[in-house]
Amino acid sequence: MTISNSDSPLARREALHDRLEQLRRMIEIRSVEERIQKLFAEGHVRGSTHLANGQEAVSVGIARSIDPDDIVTCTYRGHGHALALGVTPAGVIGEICGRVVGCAGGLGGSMHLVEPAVGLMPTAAIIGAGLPIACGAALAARARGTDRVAVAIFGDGSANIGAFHESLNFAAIQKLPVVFVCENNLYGEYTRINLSTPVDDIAVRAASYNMPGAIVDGQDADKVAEAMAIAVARARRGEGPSLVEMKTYRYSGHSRSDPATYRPAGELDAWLKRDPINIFAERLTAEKLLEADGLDQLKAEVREAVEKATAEVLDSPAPELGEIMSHVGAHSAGGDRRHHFWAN
Amino acid sequence: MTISNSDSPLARREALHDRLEQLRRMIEIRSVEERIQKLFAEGHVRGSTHLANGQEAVSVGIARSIDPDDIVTCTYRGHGHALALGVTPAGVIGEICGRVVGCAGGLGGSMHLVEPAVGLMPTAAIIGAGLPIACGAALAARARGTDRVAVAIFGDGSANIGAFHESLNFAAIQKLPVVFVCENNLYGEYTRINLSTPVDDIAVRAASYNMPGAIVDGQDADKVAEAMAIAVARARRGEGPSLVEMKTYRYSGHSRSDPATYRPAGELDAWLKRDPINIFAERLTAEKLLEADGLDQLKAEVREAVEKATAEVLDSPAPELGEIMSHVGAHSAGGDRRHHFWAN
Amino acid sequence: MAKIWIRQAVLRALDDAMADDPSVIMMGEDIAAAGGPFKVTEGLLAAHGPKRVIDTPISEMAFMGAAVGAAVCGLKPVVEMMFIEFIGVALDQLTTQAATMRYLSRGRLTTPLVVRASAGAGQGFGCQHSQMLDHWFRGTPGLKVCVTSNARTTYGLLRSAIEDPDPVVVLEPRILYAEREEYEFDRTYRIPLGKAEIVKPGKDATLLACGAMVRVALEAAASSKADIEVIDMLTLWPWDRETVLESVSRTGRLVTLEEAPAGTGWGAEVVSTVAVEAFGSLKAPPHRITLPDAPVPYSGKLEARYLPNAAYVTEQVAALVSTNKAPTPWWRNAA
Amino acid sequence: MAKIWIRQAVLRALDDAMADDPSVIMMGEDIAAAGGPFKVTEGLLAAHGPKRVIDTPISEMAFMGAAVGAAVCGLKPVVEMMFIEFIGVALDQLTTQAATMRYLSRGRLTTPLVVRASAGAGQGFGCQHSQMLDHWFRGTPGLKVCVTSNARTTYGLLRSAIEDPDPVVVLEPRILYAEREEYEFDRTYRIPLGKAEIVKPGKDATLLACGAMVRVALEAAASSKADIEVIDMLTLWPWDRETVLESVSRTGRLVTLEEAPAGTGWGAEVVSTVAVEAFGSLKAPPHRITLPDAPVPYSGKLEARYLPNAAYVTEQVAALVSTNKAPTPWWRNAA
Ligand SMILES: Cc1ncc(C[n+]2csc(CCOP(=O)(O)OP(=O)(O)O)c2C)c(N)n1
Ligand SMILES: Cc1ncc(C[n+]2csc(CCOP(=O)(O)OP(=O)(O)O)c2C)c(N)n1
Ligand SMILES: [Mg+2]
Ligand SMILES: [Mg+2]
Repeated sequence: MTISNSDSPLARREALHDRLEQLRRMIEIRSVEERIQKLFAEGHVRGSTHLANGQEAVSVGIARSIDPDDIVTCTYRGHGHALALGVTPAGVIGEICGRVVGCAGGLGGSMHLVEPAVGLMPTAAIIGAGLPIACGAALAARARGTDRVAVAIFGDGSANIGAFHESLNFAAIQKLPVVFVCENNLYGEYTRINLSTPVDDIAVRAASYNMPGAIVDGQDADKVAEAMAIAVARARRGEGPSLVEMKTYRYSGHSRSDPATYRPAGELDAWLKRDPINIFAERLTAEKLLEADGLDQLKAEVREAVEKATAEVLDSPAPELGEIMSHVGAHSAGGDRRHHFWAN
Repeated sequence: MTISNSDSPLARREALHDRLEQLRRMIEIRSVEERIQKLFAEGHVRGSTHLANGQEAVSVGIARSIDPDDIVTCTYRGHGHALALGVTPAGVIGEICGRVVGCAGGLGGSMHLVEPAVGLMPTAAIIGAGLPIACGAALAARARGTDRVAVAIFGDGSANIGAFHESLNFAAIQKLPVVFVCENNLYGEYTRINLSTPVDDIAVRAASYNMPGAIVDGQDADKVAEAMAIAVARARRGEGPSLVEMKTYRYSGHSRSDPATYRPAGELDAWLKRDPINIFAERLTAEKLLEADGLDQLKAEVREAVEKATAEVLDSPAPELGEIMSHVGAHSAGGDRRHHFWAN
Repeated sequence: MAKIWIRQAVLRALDDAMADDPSVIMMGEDIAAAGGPFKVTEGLLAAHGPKRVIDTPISEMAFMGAAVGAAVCGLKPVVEMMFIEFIGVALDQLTTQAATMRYLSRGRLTTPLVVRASAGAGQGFGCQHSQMLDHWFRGTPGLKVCVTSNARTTYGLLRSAIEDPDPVVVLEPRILYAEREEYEFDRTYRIPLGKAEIVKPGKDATLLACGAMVRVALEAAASSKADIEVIDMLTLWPWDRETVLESVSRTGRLVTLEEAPAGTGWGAEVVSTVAVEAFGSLKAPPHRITLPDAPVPYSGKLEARYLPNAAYVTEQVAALVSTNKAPTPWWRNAA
Repeated sequence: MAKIWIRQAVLRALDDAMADDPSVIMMGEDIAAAGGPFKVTEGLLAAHGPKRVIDTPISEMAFMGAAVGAAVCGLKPVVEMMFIEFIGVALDQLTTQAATMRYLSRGRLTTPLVVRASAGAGQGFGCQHSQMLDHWFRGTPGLKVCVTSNARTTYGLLRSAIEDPDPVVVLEPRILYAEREEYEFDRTYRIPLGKAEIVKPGKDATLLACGAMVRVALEAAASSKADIEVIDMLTLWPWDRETVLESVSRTGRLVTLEEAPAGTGWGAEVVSTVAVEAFGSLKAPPHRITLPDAPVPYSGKLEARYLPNAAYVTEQVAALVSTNKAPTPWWRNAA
């Protein structure tokens, strides 16, 4: 199954049930991020942008474990999650290039991707902000009588901020249907986890809230999905939140300007040997879902699609000036376009 | 040894090495709080006031375990700690009555007691605020080459706020000489701990920061002091922070307006049987430091001293109007009266 | 007419809002089982159940943020910040997250939430429990701020705030909770956000106030020789330029009565706007009556002086009207 | 004279301050080993050691509060808030704790600390990383706020802020860090807090600006037919009433150029004060040039329009000077 640029976020999300599409999506994430890096060099991207190459299995593993009307909050390091959840390459690249085809119409930028149709809240640029918001989404899901869950994705460094603690405690005492996913990529900006956090595993902190804490191989999309399934099922059953820690790694530096020279020699290489795309491709090969040259073919296919999306973005205009004032409040010209979650 | 109203906070603090004085101080705390309650009824106290009757052993146990130039931060529920650390009854009662003899000259009120001479920072009225401040004091102590420690005292309910988490993590990673003391009196305002906190023991949260966590009988001043001694020694040795949980109980409601009807029947009675003053008095009797009628005699003595202090307070004027503007910044009329900690 | 406590107007507004709209929920510390630290939520738990009236742990960031998430997902959360100072540990969720949600989603996600908080001085709660702090919110694009002043405005503003499609902060002067007043509830009564009210017409000067200062303004007007027009601002952001400008164009004099140090008070925004828009129609310089530039003192004697009272306001307004020069605040020389 | 990056002025001020006073320490995220997210602390760790240049976990409340405690206990902490928005999770420690410490101890405990933060728009960081937010601090009794505008003022203000006995917020326009400028360091150079500077004298109007808007103001003045006096405010609280009032008394016209939506901008305070104190000496209504009432947009085209540029300022000032009427902002009709 191949998903074209013109497919809707929802269709792209549904397609993720297919194992080959899961692989394809991981490749797409990698490809889109590579393209974004190039677009930065070419002067199409402003501000900063945070790549998550190496973490694709986490994104796809999560996305395939929840439904499009489950809610996700995540961070500025959100390209992968957005794509996995269903946002189109043009939607992501477009936003980062500040064009109208962007998923936030160019108002948000790299740190603020969004797609209500697949449950993606605006990604937050303030550390920890997404966790309480996910609690609220979970609370609303329950109050409105649905069995929807919320997933809060955040980094290892973010596990040291107050909002982490308050949210886990609040969710636990309220038994909220929320899954806290820590992407432990060993670094918060330029600081290795051991220099900011006195424990190796964020998951141990689950005990402070009497909730399950799981440690997961974040390079293996199946393991990610498995762990998510357990936590999500628990949440849907009304048994409360979980903390799931994905051990992963970002190949690039923190943001575009970071050469990541602070990493110990050999660390990156060791992680590259456990590349999530390769791991999953091998698995699909073993499952006879992927031919010998299937991976290369997929990569070429995806690269072409990403180029097409990029062309579409670069053809797309910047927003009208009126957009500045159109979505400030209900009184603004943009008016009411409210997305209704779980309508009827 | 008897400490008169005219003794300085520092002298009162030094006196606390004496076991009989420790008992006397607990009685004093109880007495002062009873008097404050009466002063409230008599219209001398404004705003609110938070009694800690039942928690006297924690206050005295802590105060006798640290030196006057160690730093203490605590909360609005601070009468007991202030008295134990050395603030005079007139200083406490005076502040609560808004008089110049008050330890903050009547500017602060019940929630803001202070005495630099014995290391007491202004008690904070915002939950959690004292923990980071204690971290900073500890950091300064170390940076200035002293072996001073900081003690942050807070309640069980406060262990759910972000500042708790951030402070413990920060102190742990920096190995700061700070002792976090949680007075677990089972309630945060009108809410029992089990309704706000998914774990029974706050001390278990120490594991999230890879620091020791101790659970202590907070009704026994000796046990309190013992546990504090271990944590303080560790801090002084440069080995980092500890979390010490004192199991205790407040006999009164949260604040003056709270009849505490939310408490399960029998709970208060059970705790009254383990009254910290009685426990300590029995111990001193066994140690032959207290005569048969010694406790009653002490109580009478203390009550008289507290009455004297109260009279002194009620004779003391309200602050001059100029005080409003005198201590806003260095430019204010109050000028520089800065206390220099650890000046040699 | 029945005499009620003003805090009953809060309760009634919340109760009616919850009854009228099942998507309204409440969160805060001790608001449910205990009925609220100020008893303004008494009975709501029994009436609407624990799924809608939620006691939270002491974690303002968590429940303020939960309100944001819940609002986006179809609820209308009303958050109680017991004392407005407490949002100092959670401001991000309101001003940075809630207020940008609509913008960042181009109108697809909105946060119809209300933060209500007790605020203000006068009761000896000390400097960390006695401020208005509206300046933390005022002017933030996407956010509205209003202040209640009596039973009627409490009911009218709260109902409107809860129905508003965007985030609203409602500051309730704590000192008014225990005041009694004649008021007949009308379930349909609303005060439109963004509108001020002329509560006493007058010809010689326009005296603007909000919150607990409204009654001080009215008292001052009542005892003034000059004929003072008193306006209750009601909403501080966006504030009612039209009503204020129209009034000033008639009276030719403007005085603001603000429960805030001058550097943080709403009067700066209003006076500056009037200076721009009504330049020429002023007979005297505009004048701001504010708190001194100092924290709120505890001692009763000091707090009584710290807060403007009717006599002081009367005197200040009289000086302005009679001399057409702005009088000096008492604390300018004391500083 | 040597050309330097403005960010080097930050570095040099910090380095000199640490060398001159052993009680100065620094805390922040990635300021030590990594030399700072904006490279303004490069080399400080090597020069002054890990006990004085401290990398913190991501926990603004902890290290902001630690600065308060450390300041009381004899250090002079300089805290870096990478982007000023981040203090939204820790505001309490600065405005409620640090700012009341002196008051609550009657002068016995003080908090000589500095919060420095990058601030402002123009670089595509989006609406949660592009604000000035000085209104969160301005006017808080006990707190000072200043804004740097070039290498010299960066050095001068930072050194003064670090030496100040009370808490000071120093906002550094992020967009200036990578600007180059001729500047010769003078270790003794200080800019007194609370003083503004006339950076270009003029006769027809007083144009007030701070931060990145100062150079916009200067460009506008340079290309104006009218003779514009440009004042760099430097300190926003307490601001320099004397210099401003004196200037306005000469020029008779006042324009503020603010990088903030009108509802949060410092111009309200200044204009309202001028309206009170210089009532009568104004030939035209005061005029505020502000950002529109909207979050900071990401797209370059939008952000370029969102921020006032020299051409727009020139046009607005010209309109005021020639008509003595306040012109309408471009966005008033777009809203
Ligand atoms: C409150 C706050 N503090 C600091 C920052 C700056 N900041 C952005 S990303 C980052 C590191 C986060 O690390 P981690 O949580 O591990 O996530 P990762 O970037 O590795 O995905 C920091 C400190 C911020 N955005 N918000
Ligand atoms: C940030 C903040 N939130 C809420 C409050 C209101 N408040 C004052 S005391 C209190 C309960 C604290 O409980 P606990 O920590 O157990 O201390 P205790 O009063 O039992 O000593 C609360 C919620 C506050 N002062 N600050
Ligand atoms: Mg990380
Ligand atoms: Mg408690």
